[in-house]
Amino acid sequence: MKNIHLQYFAILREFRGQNEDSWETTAATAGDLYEELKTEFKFPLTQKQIRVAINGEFSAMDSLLKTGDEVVYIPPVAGG
Amino acid sequence: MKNIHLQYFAILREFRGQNEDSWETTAATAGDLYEELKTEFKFPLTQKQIRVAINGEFSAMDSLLKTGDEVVYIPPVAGG
Amino acid sequence: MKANLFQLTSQSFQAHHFVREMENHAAGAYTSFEGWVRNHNEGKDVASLEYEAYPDLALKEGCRILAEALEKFDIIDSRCIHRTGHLQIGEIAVWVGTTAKHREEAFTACRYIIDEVKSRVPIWKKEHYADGDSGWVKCEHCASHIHRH
Amino acid sequence: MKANLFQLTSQSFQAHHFVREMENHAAGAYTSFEGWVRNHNEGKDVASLEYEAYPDLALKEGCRILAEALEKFDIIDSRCIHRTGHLQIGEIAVWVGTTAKHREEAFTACRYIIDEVKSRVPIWKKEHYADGDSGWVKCEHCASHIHRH
Repeated sequence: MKNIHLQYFAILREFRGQNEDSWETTAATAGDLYEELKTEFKFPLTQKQIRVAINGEFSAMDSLLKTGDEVVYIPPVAGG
Repeated sequence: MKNIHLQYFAILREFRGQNEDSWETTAATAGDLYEELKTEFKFPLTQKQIRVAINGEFSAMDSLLKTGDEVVYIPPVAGG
Repeated sequence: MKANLFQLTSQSFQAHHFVREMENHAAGAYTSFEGWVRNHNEGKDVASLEYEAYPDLALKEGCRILAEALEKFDIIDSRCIHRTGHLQIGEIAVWVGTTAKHREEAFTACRYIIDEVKSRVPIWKKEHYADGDSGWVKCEHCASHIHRH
Repeated sequence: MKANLFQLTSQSFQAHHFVREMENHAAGAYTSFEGWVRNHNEGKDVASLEYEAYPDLALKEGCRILAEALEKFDIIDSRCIHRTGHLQIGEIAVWVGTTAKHREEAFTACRYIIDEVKSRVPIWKKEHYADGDSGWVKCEHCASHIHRH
């Protein structure tokens, strides 16, 4: 079991109903964890539609997670 | 003989030493008149380097002149 | 050291305060882009907008884009400010300014920066429509789900 | 009717007063270009600049360029102000502003306008160099003659 700190933004924040989570998981990768959360909170975006940031940097979906990681899933951006 | 009103700008004004002239000429075209002035005032530009405006509009160098025309020879522009 | 050249702000702003900071006697060209909040988008009447940012990564990625522009183009300076929070029609959502010796490079860099900012910086836009509906831009197919919340 | 969209002014100006006049709730993009007086050109130190215009034709030709931009590009508005007289380093020599629904067209139109203004509008620039020399820009080969006057 590892503990992951999650922050949620935009549509994922709305679906989650809060800004952050301290989440206990056995998921190996960022992608695995996303699938777990997607099922739990019915996130409307597939892994292909999003990116992930780990500890403040864009990262690959198959990055391995470790306890204490800060993870943010990034819906399609639309600045400007 | 026709009387042409001339205005001078930029380098041609400097060579002429004044802003305008009321000029008596037998020149048939704008180009002919330019050659006359070029010889008189030692203008450093050839006809190919300039444009001409007659009565406030760009015109062809072979435009025929008539008494009362307002003529401006236009050195290479450099706005902005 | 370039960390403050890309900024997020929750306050309404005018660009000319920032332009003054870019004054440089070697600069012959200044080019700017401003994104203004429009009253419509894709056929819908927009009443207001909300921008939400992931601040840490938005600032990092924004600064990276400005650094790329400095490296790719012969410019003197470039800056970008992006709004967050609730914006009314007509407000400035984003400003990009570039200075260069010559206009060609200033234009190209300015265009590069706004294109990259829009596609890479983690900022999201929610449109509030005149009919009371709302939706996250670039997330149209999720719209049917949003209404449950 | 569009006659005041291209202006000549002998007074120092800041662009933001003119930008405010372009406010339009259908506009999502504002792009601007400003030409600033640089302290050097082609290897020479410039102390100041003089712009001389043939006002009647400059206004006509400037307005024609803005009208062409409105016809060629999907923009909402475009304006241009050009200085005349003696300018110091850092002053704005020319400002072009365009608004459009989308940025692509705003950028393209802004670039079109400044390129055309520089090549077609009867305005001339004399550079005064730090060494006391001076010369009309785009008239380099006449330079040897200028000094006699």
